[in-house]
Amino acid sequence: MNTILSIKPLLAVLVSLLVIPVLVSSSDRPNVRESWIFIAGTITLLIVLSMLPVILDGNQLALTLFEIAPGASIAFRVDGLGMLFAIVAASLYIVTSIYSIGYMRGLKEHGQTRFVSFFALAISATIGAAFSANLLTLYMFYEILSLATYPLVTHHQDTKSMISGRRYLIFILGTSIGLVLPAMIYCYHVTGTLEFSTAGIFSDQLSKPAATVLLLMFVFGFAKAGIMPFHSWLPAAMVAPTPVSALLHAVAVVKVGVFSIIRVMTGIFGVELLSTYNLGVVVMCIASFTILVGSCIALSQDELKRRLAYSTISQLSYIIFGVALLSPQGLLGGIIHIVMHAFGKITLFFCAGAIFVATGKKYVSQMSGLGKKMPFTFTAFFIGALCVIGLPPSGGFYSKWNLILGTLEAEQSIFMLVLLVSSFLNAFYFLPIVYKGFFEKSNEEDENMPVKIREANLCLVIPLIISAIISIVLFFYPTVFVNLIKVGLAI
Amino acid sequence: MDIFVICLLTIGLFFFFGGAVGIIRMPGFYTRLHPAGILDTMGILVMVVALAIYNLHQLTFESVLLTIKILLIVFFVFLSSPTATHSIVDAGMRAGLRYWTKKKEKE
Amino acid sequence: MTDFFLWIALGLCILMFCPLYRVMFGPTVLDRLVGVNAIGSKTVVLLLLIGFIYKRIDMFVDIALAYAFLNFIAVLAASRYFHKRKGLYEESFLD
Amino acid sequence: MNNYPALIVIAPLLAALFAGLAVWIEDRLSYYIAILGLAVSSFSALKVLIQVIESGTIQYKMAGWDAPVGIEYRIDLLNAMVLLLISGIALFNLIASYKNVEQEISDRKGSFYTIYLLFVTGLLGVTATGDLFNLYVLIEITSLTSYAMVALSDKDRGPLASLNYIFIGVIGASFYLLGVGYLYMKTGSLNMMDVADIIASQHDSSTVLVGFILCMIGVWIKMALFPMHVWLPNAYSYSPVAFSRVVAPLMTKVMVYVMIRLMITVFGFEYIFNTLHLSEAVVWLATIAVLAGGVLALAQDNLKKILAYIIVCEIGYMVGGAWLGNQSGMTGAILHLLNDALMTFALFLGLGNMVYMLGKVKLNNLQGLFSRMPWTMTGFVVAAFSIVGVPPTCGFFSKWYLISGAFEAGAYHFAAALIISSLICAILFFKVFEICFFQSSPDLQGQGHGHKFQVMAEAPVSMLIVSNLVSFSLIVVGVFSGTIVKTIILPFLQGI
Amino acid sequence: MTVSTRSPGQNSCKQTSGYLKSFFPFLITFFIMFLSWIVLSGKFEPLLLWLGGISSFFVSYYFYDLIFPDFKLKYFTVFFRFVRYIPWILFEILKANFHLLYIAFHPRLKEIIDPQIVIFKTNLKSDIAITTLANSITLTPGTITVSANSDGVFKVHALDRQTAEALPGVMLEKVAKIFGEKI
Amino acid sequence: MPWQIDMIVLFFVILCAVAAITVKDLLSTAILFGAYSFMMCLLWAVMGAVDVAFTEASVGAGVSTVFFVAAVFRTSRRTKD
Amino acid sequence: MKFFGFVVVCLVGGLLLYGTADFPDWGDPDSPASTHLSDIYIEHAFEQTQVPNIVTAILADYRGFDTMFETAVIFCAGLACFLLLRDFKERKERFYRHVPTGVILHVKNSKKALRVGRDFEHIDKDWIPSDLIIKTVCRILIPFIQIYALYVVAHGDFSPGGGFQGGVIFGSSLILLAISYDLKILVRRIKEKVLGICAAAGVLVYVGIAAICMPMGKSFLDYSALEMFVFDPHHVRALGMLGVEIGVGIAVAAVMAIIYINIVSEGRHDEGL
Amino acid sequence: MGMTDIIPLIVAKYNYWLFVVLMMIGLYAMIAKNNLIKKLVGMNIFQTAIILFYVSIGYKSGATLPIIQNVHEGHGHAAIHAADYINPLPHVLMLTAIVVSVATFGVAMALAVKIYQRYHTLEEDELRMRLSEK
Repeated sequence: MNTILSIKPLLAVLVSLLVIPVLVSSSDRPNVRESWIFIAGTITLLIVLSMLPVILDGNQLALTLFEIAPGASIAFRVDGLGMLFAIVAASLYIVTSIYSIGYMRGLKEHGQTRFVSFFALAISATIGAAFSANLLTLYMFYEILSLATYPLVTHHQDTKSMISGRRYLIFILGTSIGLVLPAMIYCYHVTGTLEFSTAGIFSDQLSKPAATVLLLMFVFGFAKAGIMPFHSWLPAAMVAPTPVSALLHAVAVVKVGVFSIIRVMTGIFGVELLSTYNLGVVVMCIASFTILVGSCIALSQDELKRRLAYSTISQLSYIIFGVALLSPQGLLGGIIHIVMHAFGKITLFFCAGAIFVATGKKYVSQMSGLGKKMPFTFTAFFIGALCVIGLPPSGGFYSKWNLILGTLEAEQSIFMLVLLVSSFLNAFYFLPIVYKGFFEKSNEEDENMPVKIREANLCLVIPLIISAIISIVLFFYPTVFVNLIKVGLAI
Repeated sequence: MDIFVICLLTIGLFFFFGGAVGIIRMPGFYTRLHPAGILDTMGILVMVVALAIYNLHQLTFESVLLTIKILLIVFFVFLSSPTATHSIVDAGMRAGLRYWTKKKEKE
Repeated sequence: MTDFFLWIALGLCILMFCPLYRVMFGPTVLDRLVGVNAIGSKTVVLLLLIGFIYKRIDMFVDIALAYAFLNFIAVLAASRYFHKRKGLYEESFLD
Repeated sequence: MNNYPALIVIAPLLAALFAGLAVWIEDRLSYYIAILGLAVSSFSALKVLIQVIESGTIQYKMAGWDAPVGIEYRIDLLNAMVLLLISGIALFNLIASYKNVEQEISDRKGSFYTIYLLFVTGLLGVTATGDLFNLYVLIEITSLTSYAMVALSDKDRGPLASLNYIFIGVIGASFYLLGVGYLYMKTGSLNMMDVADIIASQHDSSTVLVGFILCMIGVWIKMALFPMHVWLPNAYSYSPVAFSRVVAPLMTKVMVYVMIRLMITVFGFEYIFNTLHLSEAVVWLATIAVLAGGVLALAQDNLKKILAYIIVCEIGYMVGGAWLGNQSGMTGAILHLLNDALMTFALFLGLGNMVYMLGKVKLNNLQGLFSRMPWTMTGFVVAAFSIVGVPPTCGFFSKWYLISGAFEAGAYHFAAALIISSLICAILFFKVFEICFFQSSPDLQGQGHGHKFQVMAEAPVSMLIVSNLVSFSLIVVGVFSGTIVKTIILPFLQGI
Repeated sequence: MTVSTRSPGQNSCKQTSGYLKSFFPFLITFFIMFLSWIVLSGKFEPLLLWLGGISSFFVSYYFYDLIFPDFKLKYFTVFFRFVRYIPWILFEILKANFHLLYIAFHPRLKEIIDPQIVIFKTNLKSDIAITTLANSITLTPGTITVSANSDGVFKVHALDRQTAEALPGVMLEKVAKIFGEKI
Repeated sequence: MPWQIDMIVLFFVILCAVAAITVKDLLSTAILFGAYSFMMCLLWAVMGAVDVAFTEASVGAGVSTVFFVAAVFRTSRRTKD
Repeated sequence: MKFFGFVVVCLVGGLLLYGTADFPDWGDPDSPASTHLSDIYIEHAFEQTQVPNIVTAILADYRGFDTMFETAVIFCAGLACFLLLRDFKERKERFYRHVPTGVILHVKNSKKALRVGRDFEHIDKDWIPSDLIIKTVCRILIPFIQIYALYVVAHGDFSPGGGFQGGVIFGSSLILLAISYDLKILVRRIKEKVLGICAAAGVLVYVGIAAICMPMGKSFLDYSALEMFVFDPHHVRALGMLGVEIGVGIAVAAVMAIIYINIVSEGRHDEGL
Repeated sequence: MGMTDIIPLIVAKYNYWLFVVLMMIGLYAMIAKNNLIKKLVGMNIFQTAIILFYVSIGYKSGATLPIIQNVHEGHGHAAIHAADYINPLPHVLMLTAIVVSVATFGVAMALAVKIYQRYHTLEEDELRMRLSEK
């Protein structure tokens, strides 16, 4: 495995950062502004993709920017995992930006320039997190992401969004400063380094209780992953405009949380150490709890976006669950679930947004009969739901399959039950919506529907179709990602 | 010479003593001013003159000048002390401080 | 002779207690002023005496001289106060 | 002869005097004189810093006398850095505050600039000097000027705050002086190095101990460590903004510098940490200071006061860091000294812009500020994040060193306090931001949808440029903090 | 009640017009100042003498009108007569001092004193004469000048009847003679 | 140098200080403060610090008291303690 | 507060007393303080600076840097008083006195000022005729005080005193003028502008003398660099000190007057004690 | 221990003890007094106590003033013995300290006048009352 010095990771981060001034300066010409976003997204994706072959060859790209203290620097390193995550983020960024053009214009939202600027900043931070070479850099981008999404979450600037924003900050900033920061500095204090390495950075300086506490601090500290006691920001943050919810809650924010946990578990602690101390089970218990409880709560939600949010909470824990299995198959399943869930869930969110733009309806109970009027949307919704539930022919099946294999491999068959039960629950809360949309008759159709309901505009529909298609494609061609994971974790 | 100085100093001290006692014993503000203002001035005069004379022990030009300088103090004190006394009395009068008289004491 | 000066100085110091008593216990502000004035005049002499005790009278004359001036200024300022502000017993100051 | 070290201090002093003359001749001239003086000073400071980095400590003998006899300037890496910091901040603030001064103290601008320069002179002198007593005199210059400045704003209760400041400030300075006296008693010298040499053999003397404690108490009072902080919030929040912008970042920081200087150069770590065993108590004190500062800040409703209490909190950081007794802690303290000065400066620059436009900065005056003054708020937000400790800004990195120092020393309570205070700061600033972001300003609410029609009313360009420049420098300093540590702080700490 | 209205500031305005009128007081002040300087200094190094000269010049240039607001040649004679007056007054003071000492140490102090205020009018006109008399009265123990104004009205606080009755007495005559004024 | 004088004067100084802060009238405080300065000046002279004594004489006895009186003139004499 | 004060006082007092336990005896000639630096100064000061008053030598030369800032402190105090109190607003109420008759006019809220001349004078609110005796005596005393003050300034090298003391005495002579006559007389005689300029210029003299040494190739304040300006190179340091003391004197005198005037008139410069 | 033994013991330290007493008087006044001007006086006492302390350090028994005698009789500086003269350094320092204290005092007085102009009182509790009224 070679490490190649390259400036590309930095460029990938900087592109969407540098586009912000341009966006701000062209704030009174929306079309110019949006084309810039599109260009930036494309360039980012191209840069990311250009690194792909090198990575697949088993190399790494690295760039150290600033050394803060010996062993702690701001540095980029692109490996398989980071690449995987970056590809997901960058590609979905383009999709989402198209979608958000349609959404924002469709609803005539205010402050669009601010919105797109912070959006770009969030993406930049996400890619930065993906390419971080060490925990310090990761933490930095994690924090930037938290702060950059705050104005997005509270975009409406009303009391409701203020309260949600408050909750968002308390959970995200509180845990990251209160738990991750001390844990990280403690790691640094013990080992003198924060570089991710597959073997972990601890040799034998850590006793089991200390390791347990540290690991829990990290797992709960990266609250963006929505592990159960620190999940409640996620439903609250649903006040945000849907593109935000889509990107944030399917891709950027939550996945950064999960990604960080994966990084810590695989790069800081190392699989060896975790399995020696048998810490995987601890994490797995937590994750299972979240999976089940999250799904159950999702069942009871009537507002579509909230239901999706709780679904996200439980789905995220799949990933952590997979990683915590500490077996190759489990790791593969967990990490690939990042991709699969990203595409599936973003489709669902897009659909929810499209429905809202087209009909103004937010609640599941109001959605009877909409399927006929918005066939594309509901088809995509169906595909997304399949993907999340984990049924073929969608990508979700691949990851769940691997997870189940992983439980067997790790000889943790009890936890297989968790997966199965939760999949049933998933099906219970998604499929009724599809059923309602397509087969139930709308009861208020005749009376008070002044505007005729039809498909939302193209800017909204195209992205959701694309993402739905991709989630199916991934079922057939997951190889790239699988290879990336294998390269990244050397399994 | 020394004895003369000693005598003068003692006298001066005696004046000061008188002033001090007067300040304590006199009834009323205005009467107090008399010993304070005047006996002290006299004390200064006598003592400073004594010291000036003592300074003439070595009779050089410099010590003569120095003696004059010491006597300058007397000059200034004689100029300023009565003025200060007067100013204090005036202040008392303007401030409306009643002065002590025998009659008042009897009442 | 130095011893004699010392005794005289000590005597003056002790004498200073009387005006100091006036300064401290009043009863009126002007009484205090009188006391300060008296202390000032004693101090001038004391300074000269100390000068002789140190055998460096040329240095102490300056101080004594300055003292004589400045004491005057301070007393004048304080008494000028009453030229402009009436009421010796302004508030509850009788102690 | 290399006269730059003297020039750092003398240039502002000369400028102050010329400005003082200009008051009576042509009032407007004084501003330009002030700019010139500070520019020369900053330039010299830069030059000296480069020299020190290249060739080590510079000694400058005042009046040509050798060290213990005369007064010497001893500029090592720490000094040089702080000097540059002070002169730079003073210069930038001067540039930014032309309009503020014009607005707040229009009828006596010249005198203001004169006092301002004297204040800066004092700070620079305190930093540069190698003599204990000279330090006292210079502290008094800074104090006296700040007393005058604090009382200057007529609108608020400046004079009262100032008088209280005088009382406490005098106690502080006097304690310091007394401590120096105790040391002088045992050493007979006033030069720091000389005193240090002599003290080395007198570690068991109770006089030295009391001298040390007195010096420390004096400096703590002057820097507003928690129980002695009572003067600071009022003093800083009632002073005219052009001045509070420079006094808030610099005054306390310079006192922290003095404390570090005394600890390192005069008494030595050996004495403080191995002979005395006071460090634990002081770290606890610092912990309390950090927490109390944060909690008190939460209770305020005036932005100026909030910032003032945050300073109290930050003081705890530095004191605690310096007293942890290890290299990381000390590095953190020194780095935080630099960072905190910049952060506070950036915050107060933003504040100055707000004051210029709004007049009052009570929290409920700030409604709709994000849309009204976006550029000001950009700078302000960056500075706030730096205080909170968000990574690429410099506040994070010094906190990093402090916390790892705390871990190293086993002072977990201090680390916890640091983290809690970060959280408190986050709450605090987001409280402010929420008001600025969610509420639209009352004078525009009548026009319908509030925020949608809000007009931008931004501060003058000169102020904006400075405030955003400084905020940007927070990030730059942050990412280069490794370099700073490596080239300045570590060599300095290893040199002793 | 009318009071002296002259103030030195106004005088200087008036006097600058007459060059000679301001020059003489200046010159004499200069000499007095320089003499004082020499007495004070006691050193005859050229540098110090130069400094003395400059200082004296400075003081006398700016403040000559304080000592001599209206300069008359008569002052020379006044000066000599004044010098002769000094021993007499000193003796008087000494004499009266013993009286005061007697009072101060008297065991029944309150019985022998009888403070009272005496008001009398003189015909003294010039400030300096009035001041001299007032100060002489004050210096003579037992009596303190409470106020004196430019009309020559004196208000004197006397410690006992004896001293009160002696006022104004010989002193007034002497002072009047010095300054060449009518009694 | 005679410590007796020093001691007596020091004693007076302390008396003056106590009186100055306890007396219930600010003008009296000013005057006592002046007396305090006189004593201090004497004390310096006794200890041979002529320069300090000179400074204290000119500052303490002169301008300081005058400033004090001026300030009292412009404010009030009233004090509760 | 009283109890708190008492506790603090006890604590601090106890601490200080604890520190005194290790002190050398009072007046001990062998204490470190009296031997280390002090010996160097005493033995070499005269030889090096030609100034017999060691205190002055240290004050203005060895530790002249301190003294420079001390002067700056004074300047700062003057400036602070000016800055805090100076009030340029004209008073609305005015009092005039008709000189020949002594009638006092009280003019309320007047825009145009009465012409002050031979007949009318502008007086204070609580005006009293200035006392004849005090006035006369002070009139005579003031020039003497001033020459004495200047003497003190010039003889800082040989006797106690120096710039600061002389300046204070000079300043108090000005104050005496204001007290014995009227504040207006002082303000009229010595304009505020002059005082302000003097205060700054005095310090500037000091700093200037010190700074000139730098271009002459020596370090700051090193008077020996001034050799080419003086006629007596042997005494160059003494002369340098003299120059410096004069600067201090000017500044201090001006500042004292400024502070007094501002305090006593609340910054209006019209009426005072 | 007889009287003769106690006296030197007292003489050796009393100056230092009394300076502490003086200083504490000043400190107490600053903390506990209600009137601002009283506090100022306390402040000044406090500062003077420190000056007393320094001057006491400088004192050297059996020595004379730090002004060299007989300078004009040739350059007799070979005869200068350090033990003959009082330590001049504390005096220098204290000159500066006095100047600083008078400067502070002046400014404080100006402030007091300013406060009185606005609130018409100098009592701290009354001031606090006035402030809370607003």
